[in-house]
Amino acid sequence: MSSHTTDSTRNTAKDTTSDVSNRARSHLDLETPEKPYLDSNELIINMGPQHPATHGVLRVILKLDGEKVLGTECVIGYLHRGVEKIAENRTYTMFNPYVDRMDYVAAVSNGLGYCEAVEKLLNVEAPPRAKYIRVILTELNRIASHQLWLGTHALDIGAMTPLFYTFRDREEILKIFERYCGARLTTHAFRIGGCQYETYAGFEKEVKNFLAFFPPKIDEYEALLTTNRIWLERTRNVGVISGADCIALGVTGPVLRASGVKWDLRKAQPYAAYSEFDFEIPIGTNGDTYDRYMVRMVEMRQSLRIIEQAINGMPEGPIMGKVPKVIKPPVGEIYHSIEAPKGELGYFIVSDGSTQPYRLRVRPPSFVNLQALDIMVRGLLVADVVAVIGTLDIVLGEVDR
Amino acid sequence: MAEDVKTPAPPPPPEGEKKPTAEQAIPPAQGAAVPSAVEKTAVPAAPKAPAAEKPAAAAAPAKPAAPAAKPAAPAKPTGPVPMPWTSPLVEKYKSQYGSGLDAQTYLGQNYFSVDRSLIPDLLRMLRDDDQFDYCVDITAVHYPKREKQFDVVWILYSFPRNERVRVKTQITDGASLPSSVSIWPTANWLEREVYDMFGIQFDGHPDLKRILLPDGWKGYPLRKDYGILQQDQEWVQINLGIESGQ
Amino acid sequence: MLNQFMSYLGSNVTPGSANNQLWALIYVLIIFAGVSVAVMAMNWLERKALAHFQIRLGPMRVGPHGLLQPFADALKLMLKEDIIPAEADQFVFWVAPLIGLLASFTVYTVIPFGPSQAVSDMNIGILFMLGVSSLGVLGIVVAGWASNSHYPLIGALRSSAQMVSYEVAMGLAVVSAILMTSMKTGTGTLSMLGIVEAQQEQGIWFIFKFFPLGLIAFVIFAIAMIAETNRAPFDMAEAESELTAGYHTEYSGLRWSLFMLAEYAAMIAVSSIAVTLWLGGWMRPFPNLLHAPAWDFIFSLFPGITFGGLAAIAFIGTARMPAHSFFKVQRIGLAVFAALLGFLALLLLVIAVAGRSADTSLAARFNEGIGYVYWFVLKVAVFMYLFIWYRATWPRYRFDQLMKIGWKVMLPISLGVLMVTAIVGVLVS
Amino acid sequence: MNPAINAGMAPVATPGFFYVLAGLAVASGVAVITRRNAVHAALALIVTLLSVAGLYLMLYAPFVFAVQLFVYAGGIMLLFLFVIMLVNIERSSKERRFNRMWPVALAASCALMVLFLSAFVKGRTLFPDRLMPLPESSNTQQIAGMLYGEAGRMGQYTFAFEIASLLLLVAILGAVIMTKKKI
Repeated sequence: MSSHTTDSTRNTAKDTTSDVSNRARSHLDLETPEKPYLDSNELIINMGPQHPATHGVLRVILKLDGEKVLGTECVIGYLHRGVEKIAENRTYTMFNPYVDRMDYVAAVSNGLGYCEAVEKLLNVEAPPRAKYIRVILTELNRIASHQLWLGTHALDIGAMTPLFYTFRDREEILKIFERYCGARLTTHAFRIGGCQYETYAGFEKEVKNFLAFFPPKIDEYEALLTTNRIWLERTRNVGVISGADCIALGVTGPVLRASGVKWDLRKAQPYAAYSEFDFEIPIGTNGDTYDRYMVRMVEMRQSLRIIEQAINGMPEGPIMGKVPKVIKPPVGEIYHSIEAPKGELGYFIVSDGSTQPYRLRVRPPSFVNLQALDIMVRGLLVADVVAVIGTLDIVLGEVDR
Repeated sequence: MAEDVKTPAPPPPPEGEKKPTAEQAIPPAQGAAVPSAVEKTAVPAAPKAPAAEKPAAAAAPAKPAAPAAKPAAPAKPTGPVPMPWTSPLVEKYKSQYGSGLDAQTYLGQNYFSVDRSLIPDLLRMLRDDDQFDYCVDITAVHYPKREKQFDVVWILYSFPRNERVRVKTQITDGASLPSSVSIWPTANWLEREVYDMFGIQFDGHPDLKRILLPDGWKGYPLRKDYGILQQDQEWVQINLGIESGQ
Repeated sequence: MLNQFMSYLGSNVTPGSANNQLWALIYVLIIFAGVSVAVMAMNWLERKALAHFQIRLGPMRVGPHGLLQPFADALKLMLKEDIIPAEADQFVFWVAPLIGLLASFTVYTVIPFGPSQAVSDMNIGILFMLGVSSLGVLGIVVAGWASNSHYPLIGALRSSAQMVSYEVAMGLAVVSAILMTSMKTGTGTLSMLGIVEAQQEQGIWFIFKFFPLGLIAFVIFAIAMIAETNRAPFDMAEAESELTAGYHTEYSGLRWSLFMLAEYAAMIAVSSIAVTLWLGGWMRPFPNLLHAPAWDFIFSLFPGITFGGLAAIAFIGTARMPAHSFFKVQRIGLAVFAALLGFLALLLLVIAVAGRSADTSLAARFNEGIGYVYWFVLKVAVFMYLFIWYRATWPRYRFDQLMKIGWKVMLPISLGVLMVTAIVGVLVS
Repeated sequence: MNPAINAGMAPVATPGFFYVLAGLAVASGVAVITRRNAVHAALALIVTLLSVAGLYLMLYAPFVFAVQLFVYAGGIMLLFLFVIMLVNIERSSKERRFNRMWPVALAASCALMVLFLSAFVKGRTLFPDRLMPLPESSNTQQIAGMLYGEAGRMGQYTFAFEIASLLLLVAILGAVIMTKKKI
């Protein structure tokens, strides 16, 4: 952690240390550690914003009693680009690429969420073939996002090798994206009303190759970590959060499922073609870092099942719905959300009948999940803060928007 | 990128509970909930007769290439309109709050438009009695021309009933709202962001300060009167030591 | 002067005990050079092996297959600016790496590469080694303090607490090994040569003696030695994710490389203690089972075969190198290296063949000497590979878990092993 | 046992080595007192202990040399440095209090000096020809014999040794109880 004595860009001096502790103590009536009788000098440490373990520019102010964390406060906004303000000055189609830049790790699912939201506003339905293509690419993107999470998370806890394994396999997925829509990361794969491009010649073959190529690779990751004594020791009972706290704090996605709440938007409120596929939702039992790890590993396998069913049952037909060239949705407002790899990604669009959204609000899962960091980390050690930030799988592009 | 400040001038819809007339077919003129058609021309509040004829000149004056005076959109069927939403839940709340509450549904998404005074207890009731235990999002929309400028929206979801509902209220500029942090702890950062972007005060919030912008920043970016290129020059000069970020 | 030089040549006693300072000095220089070369080789091997664990190539650009990488690193570190933080304590900041280096190199005076291939044979050999390695902790603590900044201090305190607590477990494991030396002769010995000779007399490596006990003590020592040198799963000090780089954050340039040299030297020293105590030092495997002269000859061929294998690998590497002109220099470099290895292999084979008969001809004595050193270095190399392997696979322990294992797991087990070994020893004799 | 000794070659304790080590010990001893900086004082103390260990070696007591190295320099001095670092003593405040005490300290040291000199002069017979007889067997076996006794016979100091270890155990337990906030 690099300590910033001269606080250049962010909080001015008024953010004194004394009020950090009581403000950090969140209003949940959780059992907060009682004041030790001899008040050893509490340490205020800055973790970030340039720090190897905060995935992006996140600054966490840690209040430590020796090694134990008493409270944390997240300072965010370093990557704030004002996406919602830009949305009000772009037409619906022009804004589509911006959506990829928020959670740049799972760009495809951002695009899916946005396109479906606008289609709902236009009261238009994407053709079935487009839906299937969308499901395949989104699930591939979910696997890629989980792989990147696993690599960096394991690296934070000290295991260097999984990073290279996961990135080698992620490369296969990115090749498919590149051949389909020309970009690897910020793909802009979908359009409002369906898909822009028909699947390229070898698409089916390559996806099927990937389906065969990947399962043994997941076993490799699991062989390295799942039964690894030290991995267990570092993740078991670390950053525990109960299901009720998750719901109260609005935490969604694998973190919520690891705390035992069986809720996945793909099943609860199916969108695209998810209702036509059968797949399980993995849930954990005691909501610690190890359960979150296991939930994501099983999710990767379930995504493979979905892709398999989708690629086999791919219908023929048009890939673009009846959407006017200039998109002018009727006046009104809708909220549409999808299950992004990190949690519930929602779009609240208010339309005033013109070609530009009057107001576009993005509900980012990483932003809300990060809020739970404080109660997950209290009482743990500094080394665990790094592990918990890793298991929350936050992407600062989405947190700051 | 042309300076593209759009200053829509939504007509100030009449306040109050004018019951939506059954035959009302055109974009709603009543119900503060939905911003009535934002046309450039000051559309009289009274329901406009022909629905099809929608003046196409809604786009911002500076819209370059698109033919500004495109003939009105071809007679497309009337867009979806908010219908009154009737369900046992709504009956219960109507009986409870009657006057200050108005329930509608638009494209299958139900929402309450409530008066500002009902806010803390209605939400608490929704959470406790009707199991809306997950506050998905809190956000606001700015209508500079309206007397009550801000629309504050709560998007709620109930796990047991797998149902979503939105609660909206209107407040004037500078007015404050009771904070719903005590109901859903997730509201802490969401309200901080609304304050950061719109300047709406939430009393009772444990730690209301800016979350995304630097603390000393003046101005609330997501307000309509805040230009896309505008910046807090003074803050930039002091802290970054450069003339301006542009 | 000359006769003093020549007189020692015949004797089969370590120069120290033969009280021949001149030869002792020569041995010290040989060992110093040998360890530095070993550290360089270890640096290259670590980067290459780690890379191949992680399905990447490792350094390939500097010399053929990165063989010149260690020299490049050394040169870079020498030329780098040597920053001393502003309020740092000048003298202490300068002394700290020297203490660390001193501690990890004085250990080598006692390590027996062969019956007469050791600088000196102190009769408190093992105790001296443990004592000096505990001095190494001082270097780290003082380095952390002298850098006068927040995180090196925490890093230094952490690593010294870790080293102190694992020294205890290490000491007890060593004691149970020394206990085994006293089985036949009634009185054990602390001297390193004595320990290996005891293993020779008892005809069994201590790792296999009283079957589970020797092994348990060995495993305890193997784990404690990793923690002692701040390596692999116990590298709390330079845990990048929390404390940036631990006690040597503020160091840079040559001063930093001294720390690295000290760390690698300590690794080699600690694993040579393990080899001496449990794996029968310089003894070749199965000395008493297969002691027919034919077997001796076969085993004496091993050094030649190993270097021959390395030369073969290098030659294959040359052949497989693409024909592109860019690779011309690298191809020549690798070919020369392969030729060097080949020549060495040939030389060793010739000595092995020439020195076959057990007479006192020069070749025979050379052959014997080479055999001792070869087997010792081979065993140490196996440990080195384990260090790298651990670093590639294991995540890092948290600091409190580390201390918990040190005090609550390792200490009781090593005490238990010590007692049971004593009891079994008394029962047996 | 140890071939070197039986070979009867010249003892290591040449005057040169002795004066170097003794001088080093005295010099670093003085440095311990005079240095302002606590860590410098600790380092000087370590040098003193190491030079004393060297002296033991010259007296053919390798076991004591190793224990001095192991326990003193490696263990106790480390804890000294721990304490100095964890409790960062403000140099300035420490200085003033002790300055007033220096006359008392000087008087005490002079008295001690006089005592040593008189003992040395009177006890001339205690140091016959200043040449110590070489011990027969290597030092470690002798100590083991004294502490644990040979083959069944109780050694001279076995009982005392056990009592000392018991005392140490009590001390450790006391330390643990005092420092732990809650057991």
